[in-house]
Amino acid sequence: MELCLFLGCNTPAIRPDVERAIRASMPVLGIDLVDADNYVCCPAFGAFPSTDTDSWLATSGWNLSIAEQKGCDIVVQCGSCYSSLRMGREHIMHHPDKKDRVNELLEPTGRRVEGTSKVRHVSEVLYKEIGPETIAGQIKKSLKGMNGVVQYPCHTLFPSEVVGFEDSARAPKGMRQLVEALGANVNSYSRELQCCGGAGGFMKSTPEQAIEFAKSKFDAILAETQTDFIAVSCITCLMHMENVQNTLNKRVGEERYKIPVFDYNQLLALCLGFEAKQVASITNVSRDSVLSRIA
Amino acid sequence: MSEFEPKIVAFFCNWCTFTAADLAGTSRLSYPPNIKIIRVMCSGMVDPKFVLKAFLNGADGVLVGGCWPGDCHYINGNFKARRRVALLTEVLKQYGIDEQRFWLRWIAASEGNMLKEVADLMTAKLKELGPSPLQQMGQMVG
Amino acid sequence: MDLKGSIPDLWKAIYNTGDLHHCFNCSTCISGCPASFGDPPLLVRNLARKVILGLEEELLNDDTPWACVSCSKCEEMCPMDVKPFEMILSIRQWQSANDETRVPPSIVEIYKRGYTQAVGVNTELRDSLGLPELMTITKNPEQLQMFREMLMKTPVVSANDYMFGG
Amino acid sequence: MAEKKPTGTVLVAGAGISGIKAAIELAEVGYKVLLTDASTQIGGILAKLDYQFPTDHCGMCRMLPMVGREYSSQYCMRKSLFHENIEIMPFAEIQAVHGDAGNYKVDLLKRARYVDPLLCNELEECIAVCPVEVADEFNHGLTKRKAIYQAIPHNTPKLLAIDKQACTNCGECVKVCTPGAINLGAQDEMVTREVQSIILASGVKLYNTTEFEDAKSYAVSPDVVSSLAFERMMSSSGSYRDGEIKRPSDGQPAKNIAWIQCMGSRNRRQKRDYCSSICCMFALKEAVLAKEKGGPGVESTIFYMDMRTFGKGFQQYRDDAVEKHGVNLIRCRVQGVMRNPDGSLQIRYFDPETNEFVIKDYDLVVLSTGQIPYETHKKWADLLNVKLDSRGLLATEDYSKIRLAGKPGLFICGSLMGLTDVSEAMSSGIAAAGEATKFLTGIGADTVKEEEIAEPTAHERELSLVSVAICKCGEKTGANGIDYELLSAELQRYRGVGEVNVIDSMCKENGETAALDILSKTKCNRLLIGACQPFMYRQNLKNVARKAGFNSSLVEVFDLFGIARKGMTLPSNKEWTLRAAHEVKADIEKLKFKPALHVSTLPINQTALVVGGGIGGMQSALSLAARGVPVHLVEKDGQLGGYLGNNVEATVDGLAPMAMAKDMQLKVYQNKNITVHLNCEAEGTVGTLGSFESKLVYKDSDEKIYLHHGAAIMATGGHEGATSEYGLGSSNLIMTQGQLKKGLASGDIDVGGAENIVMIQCVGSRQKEGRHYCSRICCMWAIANALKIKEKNPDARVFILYRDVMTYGFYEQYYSKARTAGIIFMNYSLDNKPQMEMVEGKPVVKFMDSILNEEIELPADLLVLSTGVDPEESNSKLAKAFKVALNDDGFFAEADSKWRPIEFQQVGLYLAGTAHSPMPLKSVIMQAEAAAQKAYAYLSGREVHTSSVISKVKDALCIRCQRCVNICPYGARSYDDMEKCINVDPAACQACGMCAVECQNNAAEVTGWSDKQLLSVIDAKLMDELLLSPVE
Amino acid sequence: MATFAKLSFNKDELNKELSGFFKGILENGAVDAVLAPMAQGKKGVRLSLITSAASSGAVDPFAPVAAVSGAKIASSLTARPSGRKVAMVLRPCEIRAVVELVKLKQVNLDDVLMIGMDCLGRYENTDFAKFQEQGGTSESFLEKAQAGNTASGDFDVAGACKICEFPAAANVDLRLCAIGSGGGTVHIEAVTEKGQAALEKSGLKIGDNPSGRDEAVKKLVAVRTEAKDKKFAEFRAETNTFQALGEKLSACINCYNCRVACPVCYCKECVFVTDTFRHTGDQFMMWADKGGMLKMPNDTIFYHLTRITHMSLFCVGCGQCTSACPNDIDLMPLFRTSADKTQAKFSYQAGRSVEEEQPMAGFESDELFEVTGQAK
Repeated sequence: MELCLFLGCNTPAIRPDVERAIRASMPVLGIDLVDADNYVCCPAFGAFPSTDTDSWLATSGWNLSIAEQKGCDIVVQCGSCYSSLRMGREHIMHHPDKKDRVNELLEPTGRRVEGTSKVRHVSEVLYKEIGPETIAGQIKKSLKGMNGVVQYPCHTLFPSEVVGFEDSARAPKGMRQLVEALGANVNSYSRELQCCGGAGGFMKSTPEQAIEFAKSKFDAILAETQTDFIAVSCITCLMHMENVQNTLNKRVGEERYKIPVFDYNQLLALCLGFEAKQVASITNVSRDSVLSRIA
Repeated sequence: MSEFEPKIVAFFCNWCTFTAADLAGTSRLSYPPNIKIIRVMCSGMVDPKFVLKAFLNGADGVLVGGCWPGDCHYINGNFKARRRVALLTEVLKQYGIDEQRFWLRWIAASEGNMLKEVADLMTAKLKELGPSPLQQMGQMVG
Repeated sequence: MDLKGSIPDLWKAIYNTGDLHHCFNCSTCISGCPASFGDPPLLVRNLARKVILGLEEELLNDDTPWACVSCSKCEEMCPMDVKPFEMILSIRQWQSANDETRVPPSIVEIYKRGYTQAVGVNTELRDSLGLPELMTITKNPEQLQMFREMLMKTPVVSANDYMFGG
Repeated sequence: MAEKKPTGTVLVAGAGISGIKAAIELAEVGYKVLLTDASTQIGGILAKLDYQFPTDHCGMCRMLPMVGREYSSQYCMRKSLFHENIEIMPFAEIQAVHGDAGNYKVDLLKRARYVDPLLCNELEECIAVCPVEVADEFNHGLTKRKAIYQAIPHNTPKLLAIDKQACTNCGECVKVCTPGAINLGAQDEMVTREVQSIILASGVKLYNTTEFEDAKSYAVSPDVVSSLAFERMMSSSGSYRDGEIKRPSDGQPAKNIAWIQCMGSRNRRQKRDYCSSICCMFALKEAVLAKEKGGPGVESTIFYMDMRTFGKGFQQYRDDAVEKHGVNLIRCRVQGVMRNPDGSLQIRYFDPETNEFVIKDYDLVVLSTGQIPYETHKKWADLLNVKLDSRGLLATEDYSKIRLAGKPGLFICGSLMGLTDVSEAMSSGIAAAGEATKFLTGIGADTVKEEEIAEPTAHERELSLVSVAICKCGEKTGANGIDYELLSAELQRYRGVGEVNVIDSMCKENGETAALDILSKTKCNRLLIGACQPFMYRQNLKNVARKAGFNSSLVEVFDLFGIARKGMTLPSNKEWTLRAAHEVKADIEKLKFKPALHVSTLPINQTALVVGGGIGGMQSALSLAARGVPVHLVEKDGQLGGYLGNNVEATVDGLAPMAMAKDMQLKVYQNKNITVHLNCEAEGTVGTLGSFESKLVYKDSDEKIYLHHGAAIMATGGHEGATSEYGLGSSNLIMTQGQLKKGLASGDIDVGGAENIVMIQCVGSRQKEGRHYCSRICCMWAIANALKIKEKNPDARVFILYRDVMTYGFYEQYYSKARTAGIIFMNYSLDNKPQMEMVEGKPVVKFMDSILNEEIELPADLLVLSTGVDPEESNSKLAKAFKVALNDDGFFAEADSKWRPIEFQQVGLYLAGTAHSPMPLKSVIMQAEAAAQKAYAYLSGREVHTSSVISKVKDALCIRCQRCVNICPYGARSYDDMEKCINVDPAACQACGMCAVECQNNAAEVTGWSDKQLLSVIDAKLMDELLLSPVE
Repeated sequence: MATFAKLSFNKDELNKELSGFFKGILENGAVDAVLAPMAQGKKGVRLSLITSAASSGAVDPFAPVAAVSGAKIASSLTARPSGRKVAMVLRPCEIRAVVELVKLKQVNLDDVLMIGMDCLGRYENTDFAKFQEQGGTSESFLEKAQAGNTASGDFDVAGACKICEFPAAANVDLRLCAIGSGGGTVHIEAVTEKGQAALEKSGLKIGDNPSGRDEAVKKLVAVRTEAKDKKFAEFRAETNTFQALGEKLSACINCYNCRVACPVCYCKECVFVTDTFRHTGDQFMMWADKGGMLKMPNDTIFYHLTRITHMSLFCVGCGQCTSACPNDIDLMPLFRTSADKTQAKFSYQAGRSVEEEQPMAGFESDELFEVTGQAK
């Protein structure tokens, strides 16, 4: 199966090790990735979707047309990119006038969007296309003996009829099963489904409250689980959940928050035998405690 | 000597408490055989004569069971029963029939467990109080 | 607040999808919203009410739509299918269209280099991880030009072309 | 000779309360009923509810017949139901319906229970040995049951069944079942029955918390339960014990309990844009009960959107819940529930009182789950080959909630009309019976003739001698622990016993013959039969006795095993037998002193009086007239039609009351059975059911006539309320909804240039000072007017200021429609009512917007006030004339707010429509149908049979103190000032015995329950076993 | 505001003066008849119905005797009313019984002018005969009794009277006041408008208030209340068991005289003489079997207790039961002590007011929670 890899901006620019992880594991699991040359911003919700529909959908259309030209679906890791692209596609597909307008704008660029390519999240591909069992069968190393908690990207859940792929967006299972497929024991906790709070303008507009909001989640993890790591599946979650821990430690004046955070693809790649220094090297919360135990 | 087994005459309303007794029976909530149930249509149907007769003829206790307030099949019979019981209690108390020997309880049709609870409690209470002072009277009435 | 000065049709200018009017102010959208923890809180319900009442001034000055984390939980939970997240985007769009200071600077970045981040310029790091060179639009002037020309035809860019001049 | 017509038979599909009610009503008229239910038993949802508002207890038994009690069971309805004309078939599903109205053939699949109730001895040894334990669905999994089980704990007989999905076929139960009642290989059975008419009363499926996506954010723990499950948590036969409400997860007491409303309802996103109507009251009741039952420290909090307390007495209940019981009401729909690590449940909500977010932990969360109608409606539509309407529901005829469109002979009632509360279920059940009766009389179906119980013969009046017949179960002598020989000998020696016969299997044919043989030779004049399940066999056994020549009032049947077993652990056979003998002796005593009874008949004047010529009154009159009953329709005004029929052109749901009233008037005047009296009022009434005499006075001429009638219906209606608030009358820009409605229809009010139109709801309503009730129709009226305005002037902004939008049930769609049309709904609270001030000749409304938490000033081009519905002032005069009660609000007080909504306490008098309380047109019509049916049940014949057990006056002893008159709860006793004696109305008397206690010298006595009998029973109960039998 | 007419009398002329008053109201048409105690020749004083003014000469309202409760007579006269106006001169206890009987629809006061007399007690019938023999008169009794001495030789007023805290009548139109009126004087007090009209018609001069009356009545009530409390305490202490009750009633022969004499036992026939209690021979045998023997008649205690439940709420404490018992059972304290408790339970007082509902006739939904002790 061939999928067009849409990287967005944060991953290739700031966390390319995650990109490396995806590029490493996918082919092992039978997915061939093709690059989306000349792609542009998804666009981020805070950008064109917040200014006008034309610029939003034209930008979405630009990206979608790349995949359509390649004749395959798009696979995305970043939650925001995924949601923006899907919503953009939704608008284009369900509103002929919008589709016409997008194509009118795209026309001089030699592009066109028909909707033939779907937008898929990497976790959906892993969960639905490949499946936890296949993954469990393919791994060379495992997280056995370790406890993890999972962070579902909101953008892959809500609104379920636009972005969803879980049986129930309100009681999702995918991330849990994927992490379990790697041999780890997944702990539940009360605030499992709480948003990380990292996306959008929350952190920018009221950082105090946003950090408090994140703190409640981390406090719940510390109090309720024996977790060794957090598995996320969105670049924003990854970065935010690491950064917040450092901020929180500064606040409380001790190294209380030091739970390693991994993108799931990193864990997968590690279990498939790839080198940590390639697939999981960029972080500001030490991952050593986990890396040393992957066997 | 074997343990004193009090005799309790129980007037149960047909609609609620008698049903509760049925339910207790079928739910295997066994309650003491000391309770001698007499079905009446309504707790408001219990004549003071019945209570007096029961005590005079050897009952150690009398229990009247009716529907909860507002629940009476006959609209308000239980309220009238309550006044009558209050009256009778005053009379009996004077002559040494402890209030603990004469009970009115609301027991709804579904409250089989409460029926058992009340039956157990009353039996235990009467064992504690001992035989009715009337037992020694040897006086049967009609 | 005197509704004499309110604009009855404001909702048409802001969020004319028909979904908005289904709102019956039940508060579902706000009770679990992450940004509702903010100060001031993002109260989606109140935004809907302001749009319906046509409170233009109040809405223009409201910063809270920008605090939204875009998690879309409100959209999932809204019993009336008002699609609150889309409404928030619509309010932002309307604010941007009516107040240039609201136009997010990030779109200028995107206009300039296709992305909000400097994608593909960290070649050293990428090399060290064994990653291939990215065929970014930044590196493809012809494509970037086409992209910019396309955007220039869109309302936000054309109306604020001075921002994109450089 | 006339051709013998077939007896009318009606299939009532669904034995919930509305179905049961319909069945009882039909049976009372004399039709045969086949009452089926898909579940293993009858009772529907109410079987699970121990508590119903407003008394917060039960009262289901009040739906039993008041007159003709002889023919139906007289015990708790939760045990079971019996009526001579009703055949109950539980665990049966309709597979196909062939034929057409008046001639249906119905294929029914009788599901195998695997336990034959006729053989089962109810000793439950099978249950004891069954190794399989599964969650008990009756208690929503809060308790466990075996694979062989009794579905409802109170049921008598027990009606055990085997859950074949759980059953492992191990056969242990078969081994211990001595009567051989269990057949693990039993098969479902198909039967076909012929009926003339069908009433669908199946109810609808209820939303459950495990099946639906939107519940997943809430149902995060076993401690989040549905409202129905919570009922079971509070039930003694559920998980309630020791005065504490316990969390299902760990059995810890639940102190902080939250209710979340509208779970599954009012959800457009989940395609359920309707309100389930009853959940608000359900939650209020549960919240109150939780506080009362849960002991001190229980906090009840309800999260709601609109508290829909629209029914009669609901608003008071809500106010009491808050003020007396301290229930917290929070207007906020929460996004979900989070389970804390300690198991407690966290809810974050926005508190509109403080305008702040609150995070609070609860021990238990109850989801107020509503109805899921579409599935059930689709099923019926397919079976009956009828079409669904655009909403996906079975289509009823215009103006009717009961008659299926285009399908004469097919009716619905109960929750198929949309979730109904008890009162509405009752009204609809009666109305459905009424429609079916109308249909059956139309096709000329016959009724069952009640058998009269003969006057006692001299032989029966002689000194009593009791024959005791004990039924023995076939070969299994002693198997149930009864030593028949010992029992027989014990009883034989007892005074007053003439003979004791042990007869084998009296329930079977050969046993019957044997019994007949023995008993027809007896010298005894009373018969006591001991059988295993008297509830099941009572009728059969009594019939045998009758054939043998016994007066049926002198035949009693007792539960041979039940009495001995009741509440006792199993002692030895001998002990048990002696105990049984002892118990039987009390029965002998009671029978010995019982006089022979007979059922008196009451002559019936077959004319009806209907007071009120509005739509409700006309409907009742037409309905009765259609069945051949002469009706006198009395209207105090100069024309028929009432308020709706003369003032309201259209309603929000597309009905046209004025046109309809016009049409009805025509029919009324054309009907030769109806006499109309205009400008006429009823001023006084004497008499009882079957023979009332009312004085009618014509207002214009002062002429008086005296009308003899057998029953009367109050259908006095109401009218738009008045108010002195908001400057009504001071400006032509301020008006009521009724005035606006008229003005819009006539064109007198032009909204063309209007920019802002403000409507204020609940003016003078739902507050202690004023109308302390919801008028139920104002929200719909406001919406209808607002939509009309929008139609005429789409640019006008219409603001509706409301407290709670009362668009219950499927009216919710009009609320949605109104919002879609751009009508703006803004909430205000009673303690912060909108203020009005005239500025430059225009009303300006100021109020606090609860959403923005800001004072809003609205200049209005029109200010429209919803002033509610007032009862007719003439009600108080009528109440005096007919000696019936009014409630505090001036509406008539029905006999029982839940179970007898159509009747007055006094038999023969009924009420319908707004005379009862404000209600929408379709409900008025339904109640009018129901009232007509109630009256018809007695007016259908020249006489009615009352009951044999009835209170009597021993005139020679009576001192005429009239205490009995005063204490009778049914007004059955009266003092005849002419004859100077006490009279008992045999139809009204329910034999409660209160008169007998109140009467100190037994001049008042209930036959069959005399002091003499009871005193001798007390003797028997207290005598030591052996002493009871004289030593020989 | 009550008004009084003073009636001064010379020695032995009290009844003459009173008779003048009754004559006045009869002659002036205030009433058609007077029911008043009247001397029956030399022996005995009985209530008599006077329809002719000329026949009122022998009235003796203050005679310390009440052979039959006047309430029973009032019932006979008015339960099926004649339509004629009648003045009834009754004792306070009789009037209190009348109040109860009104509620029980056994007395109709529509045409009654109720005249209550101050009561200092009554003698038992036989004692009154002795009293008369000893030359006692109403005047002498009033004088002595007001001084606190009711005893006359070896007898005294009835036990009930000694503990009666209602010497002055209420619920009357007119009151014949002796207490505190001073020697040689009685007062007639008009309590109601009806009474005022009658008093005016009597021709007596109105407007001389007995100044010491209130104080004297109060004092007397205090004395009797104290006596009552003492008596109650004694009786309760000695009759606090069933055995004691049994002993008290051991002389009872089920003659039912007590209930016949009782003004508030208004049944035509007592339930105990109806079919309900007409037992069969084998029932008696059965009861005898139970204890080996059966005292006959057997329903004595049952009867009295039942009577208590029937009439204790209406009991006015007149003591007619005691007077009626042929076996000298002092029944009055038995009924009064019970009545005291049962009436208190319902904050009811027999005879207090016609408006007061008899407790068993009604109910409140929110009351007496202590009876079951159950909360919902």
